[in-house]
Amino acid sequence: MSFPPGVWTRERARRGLWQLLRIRRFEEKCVELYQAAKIRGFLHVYIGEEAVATGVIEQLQSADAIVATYREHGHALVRGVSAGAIMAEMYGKQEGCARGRGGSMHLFDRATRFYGGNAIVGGGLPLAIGLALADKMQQRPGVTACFFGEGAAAEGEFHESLNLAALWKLPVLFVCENNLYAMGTAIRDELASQSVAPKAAAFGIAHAAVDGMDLVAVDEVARRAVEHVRRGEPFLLECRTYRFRAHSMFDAELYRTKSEVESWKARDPIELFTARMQNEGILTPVDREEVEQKVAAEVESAVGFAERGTWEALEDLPRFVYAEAESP
Amino acid sequence: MSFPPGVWTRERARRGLWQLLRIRRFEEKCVELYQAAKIRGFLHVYIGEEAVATGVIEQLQSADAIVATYREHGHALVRGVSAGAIMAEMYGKQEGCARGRGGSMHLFDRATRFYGGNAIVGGGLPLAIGLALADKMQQRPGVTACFFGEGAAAEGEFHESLNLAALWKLPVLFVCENNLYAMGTAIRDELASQSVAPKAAAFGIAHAAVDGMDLVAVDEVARRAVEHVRRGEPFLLECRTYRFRAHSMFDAELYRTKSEVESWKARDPIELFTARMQNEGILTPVDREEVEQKVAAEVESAVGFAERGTWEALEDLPRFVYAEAESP
Amino acid sequence: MSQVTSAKETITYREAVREAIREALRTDPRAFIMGEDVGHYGGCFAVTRGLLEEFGSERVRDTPLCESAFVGAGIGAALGGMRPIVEIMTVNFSLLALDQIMNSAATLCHMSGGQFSVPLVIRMATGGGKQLAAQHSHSLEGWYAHIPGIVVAAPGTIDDARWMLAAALERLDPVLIFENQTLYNQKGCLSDSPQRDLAHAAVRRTGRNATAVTYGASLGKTLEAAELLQAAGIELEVVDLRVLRPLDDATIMQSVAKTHRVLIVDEGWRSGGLSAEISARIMEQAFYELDAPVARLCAAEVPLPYAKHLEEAALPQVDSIVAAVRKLVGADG
Amino acid sequence: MSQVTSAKETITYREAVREAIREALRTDPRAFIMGEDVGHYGGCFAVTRGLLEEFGSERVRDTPLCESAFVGAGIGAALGGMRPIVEIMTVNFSLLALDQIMNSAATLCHMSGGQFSVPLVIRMATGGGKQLAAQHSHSLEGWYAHIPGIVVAAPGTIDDARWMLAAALERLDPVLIFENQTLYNQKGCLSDSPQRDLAHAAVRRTGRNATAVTYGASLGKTLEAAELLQAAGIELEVVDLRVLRPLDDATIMQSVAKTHRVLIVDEGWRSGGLSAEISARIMEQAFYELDAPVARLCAAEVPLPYAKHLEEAALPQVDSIVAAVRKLVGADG
Ligand SMILES: Cc1ncc(C[n+]2csc(CCOP(=O)(O)OP(=O)(O)O)c2C)c(N)n1
Ligand SMILES: Cc1ncc(C[n+]2csc(CCOP(=O)(O)OP(=O)(O)O)c2C)c(N)n1
Ligand SMILES: [Mg+2]
Ligand SMILES: [Mg+2]
Repeated sequence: MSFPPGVWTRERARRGLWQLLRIRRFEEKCVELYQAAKIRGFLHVYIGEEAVATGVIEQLQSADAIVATYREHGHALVRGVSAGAIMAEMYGKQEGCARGRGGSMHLFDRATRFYGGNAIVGGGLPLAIGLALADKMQQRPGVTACFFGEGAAAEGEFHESLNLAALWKLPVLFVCENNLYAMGTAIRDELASQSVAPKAAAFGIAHAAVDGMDLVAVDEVARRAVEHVRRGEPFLLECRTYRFRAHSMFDAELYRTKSEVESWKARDPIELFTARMQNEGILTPVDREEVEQKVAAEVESAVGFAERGTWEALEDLPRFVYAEAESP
Repeated sequence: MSFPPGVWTRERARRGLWQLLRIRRFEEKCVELYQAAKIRGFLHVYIGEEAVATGVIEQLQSADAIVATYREHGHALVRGVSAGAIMAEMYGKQEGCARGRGGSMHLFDRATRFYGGNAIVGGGLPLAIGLALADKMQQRPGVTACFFGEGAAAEGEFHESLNLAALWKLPVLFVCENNLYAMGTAIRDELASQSVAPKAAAFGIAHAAVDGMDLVAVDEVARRAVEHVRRGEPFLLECRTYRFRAHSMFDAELYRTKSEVESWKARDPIELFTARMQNEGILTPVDREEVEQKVAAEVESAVGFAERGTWEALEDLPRFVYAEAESP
Repeated sequence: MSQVTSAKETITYREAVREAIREALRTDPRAFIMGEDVGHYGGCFAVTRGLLEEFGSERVRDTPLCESAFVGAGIGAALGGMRPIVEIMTVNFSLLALDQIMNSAATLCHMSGGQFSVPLVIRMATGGGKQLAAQHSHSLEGWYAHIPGIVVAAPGTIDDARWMLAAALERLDPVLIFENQTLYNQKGCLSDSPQRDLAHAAVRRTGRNATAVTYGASLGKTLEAAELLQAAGIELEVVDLRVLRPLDDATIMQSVAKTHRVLIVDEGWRSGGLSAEISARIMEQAFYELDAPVARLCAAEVPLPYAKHLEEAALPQVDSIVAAVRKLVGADG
Repeated sequence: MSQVTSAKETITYREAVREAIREALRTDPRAFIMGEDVGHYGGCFAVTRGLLEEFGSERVRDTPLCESAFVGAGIGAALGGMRPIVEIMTVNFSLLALDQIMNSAATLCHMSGGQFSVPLVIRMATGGGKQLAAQHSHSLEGWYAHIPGIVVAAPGTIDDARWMLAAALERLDPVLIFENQTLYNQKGCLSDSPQRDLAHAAVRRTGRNATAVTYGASLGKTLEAAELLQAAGIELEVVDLRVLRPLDDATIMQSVAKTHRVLIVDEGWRSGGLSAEISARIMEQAFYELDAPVARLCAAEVPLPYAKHLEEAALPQVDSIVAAVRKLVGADG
């Protein structure tokens, strides 16, 4: 990937590194807290895939919308959902970004148009179609970014949603996080054709595939993709990536070898980006150190916030089954 | 379409014409009987599309299986389900090929491996996958032919089924009857890309599109397609065709012009085939006359059979909700 | 397209629904309707005929066949500030969209801790009686009423066909409206006092000897049966549920307290159907009022067959309702 | 992979299910299992671990994510002479396949006039209690029991986990087996008398004062509650439904005739759930036996929340069962 001049100022590079590290350190803490039984339920971490959410979401504007999966802590963080509210959610506290009702798989945030946190694989795709349709019908310039795994590309809703997006010319950015596995099923057992982006061609949808471990590459391609979508047409961006950790906390990882995992870890997106920026003289080791400290403080404060959180009263259990008030 | 020498003997041509006419005359009678309230429910006729079922099903062997839609009288007839049993079914008689429980949309016949008669658009595709899987796992050489409309190609099950067929190398012949409309929705409003066959490419499935009004062409391409499937790989055959009549008996046909319909009628598959065979000197006007008479007799006898049929006893209503005996 | 607004003209149930949709499209710029063949075809039951011409293809939006995606798109559009009316041709096809309905529409408000709501209306045809066989005839509205987070409505009268949609669109929750296919041609007059109510059952006929609780297509049959029973000196009170979730217990129990005998008439299958819930609630709330066990008359537990005589036998009919009531009140000896 | 066949060893519910699947694969060449991650991953709840190695990838078949297609493929394979066991990870995802289940699997035999049958088993995990929130926790087995044409089983004991599958595979009808996720780690011994029964409820504990009707994960809780009640002098009879469709009315009514008081404990939602059907049947068949209205203890009507305290409050628990029984027998005042 060529290095477009002027894009990566020191400020921007620090910010990119900061986002990558926020996800990494936040989730490392989550795993720790899971082991300490502070977090329960299913926990799916994004470690290894941080460059995707970072590279894509940083291109969005505040009026844009995001639909994500159950592996969405990273997306929520980059989008600007407060780390404290996310952590409190995983604690099941009332101060959580879904008042403790959602947990790790169901983060929501109205303020940043973060529409979940969907734990039905493929289930978010039609929602993104509808959000984009609403923007279009109301002549709002918004882009809806919809994240999903390559496993979701086998579901019928993927096909149905791409068809609608193309037919109706909807401003949806489909972001396929192709990490080569759906739980323990390798892509060769999931999909007849091993790359996802060309599937868009069957609908006449513009598409690209990019090295999802390389923030510089994702950043560049995602920028062009978002521009395309903002002009009013869908785009499918496939990011080739890898999850370094188990699928969830209940995964013996019988389906892949340690050496395969290690070979991918050699392309850790954080180290790749740091090295690149330092080689180009844009960042220094001190930058990395400072960003790490800032991130550590944020994570610590998030944990503190969650710890101090309160439990929703039991009598409020039936609340929110139906809407309580007129939404704006 | 070139005319392969030796394929169309007089005998074969008479048979082809016979099948086309059986469908046409049988369904013309159905429409009449619907107007006379002998047949009720939904009735979808295949008039105009006869060359598709004829051209494809004539390539199959008795051990092969068929999955069809609610527009399946033609498929059942060509397959060899008795016209009397089909007509009796539409009368709701006990002697019907589904004992009166199915009606026009749900013809079934165990003897000819005719698995319906499915009225959920796209719903038959997964069944075909399973039938083919059963053949394959039991090392039987069968081909499963699955018919569906271009409208069904928008459903997620189309995508899911193609993926499974390709991944598992299943002997399924997908036959898309592209008649340009799904009820009143024109193909441009249904599908982002207006041809269906290339969608198979996204799964690495072999495919072809053919003029579905031309029996000679369908016959030729279907033969090759069936050979391909019999070697153990799926194939998608798109037949471009047109329904001359309304979608069902409740269709005001607001969505297309009379002149469009007329222009397609100029390519009536029966007249095309008759003219071609007569031009080539394979058939004579007398052949046509004789075949017409034979067909008229069969239709008349089918109606007689249905008329003489009996009503299932009311106390047998709950039968067949659960299986009554061990199936072979 | 005739303009049907006067209360005194006779209109069909179909026209009443169409007027309701037209009113929504006229008065709320956020409202639009989408579904298979709602546009160029005019609606598979001709409900939406003429609306495409009046409102254009953006707001009367034909969709491809993809129930899951277009219902999900309705949810997304609702989240995005629109007021979608999604039409699913018949309830059997809605099963293709059930994941979106139960796992998304019904949960999003709760899962998000109240941040998001889904003001979506889904209309669909339901019910048997037209010889459409086992993939087009079921009555699953009572089954849908099991799902927390949605509202389920079943307009059984021309008035409700005309006014329930507006009430549904006023809510911020997903509302499913089930229109029984046998009612579309039913004719009647609109009453002078439109009831935009999505909370109450209605007593459609008063009587002393027994209560029939019903809704939808069985309402008419039950009222006919009441007429016949009247001639035999049996006064049947008829409660039209109207809304299947949440149920209006108070109206039901009031009637129980009056008649002490109850028959539930439901075109859904018996086991685990809505009829069971009503019986159970009466058990819980009015046990000591009962002079006889609550009885149920439901669809036979079969996938509905095509043949007319079999289908008729599978569904509650006027004569079977009469017989059930007679048995309930001990009129047969 | 340990071989667990002796009746006297302690095994888990998970191992019992695995043994059942293994037995099927060993003894019937037509049997195979397919579903997401049943092979290389070892099953999302580790039920199928080791089977891929033993039987190979044809018969322990990993599927892509496509619930509708692979369930439909199971139906087709059953039509084609195989005996497929299809695993759906959890019941919420089964909604994606509901069209195939209701419109095809459940109807094909009837629609074809008895020519075809669908000897298909679909297993899935169900239930809450693991903080998996609103898209992974519901108990829809009772809801499924509404559908004619299918059989619904809910093994609540190690024995049933071990033997019900074989009984299911002997049938020619689609059988849905619901395994409550909280049971997989439960340990116990297999009894000496395997019961391959798919027709009867079982009285798991006898008692005189009241009957609790339950199944699945609530069975254990109810038995615990019975123990506590015993200490307070209240004898609770516990009926385990085992099979939710068709229901074994006789066993239920026998118990009602003995105790005259009934509590139904069901982790499904209350309105329109299986609990309602049981209450309604008791109303119909044993009304005059009742000393008190049948009571129900069900899940709260909310999409299940993540937070532990909220989820616990949403489900029946030992203490709430105790309280409900005490109220039922009038022990509190
Ligand atoms: C409809 C549905 N089926 C199955 C599951 C269980 N499940 C959760 S994640 C997952 C794998 C999804 O793989 P992919 O889409 O590639 O996303 P990744 O986890 O790799 O990010 C599965 C099978 C689910 N949540 N939803
Ligand atoms: C899942 C589903 N949705 C909708 C329908 C109603 N419907 C019946 S036929 C039809 C059009 C199907 O078009 P196509 O697949 O092109 O087949 P054609 O009728 O043109 O042969 C529709 C919408 C249905 N039967 N099933
Ligand atoms: Mg993946
Ligand atoms: Mg078509």
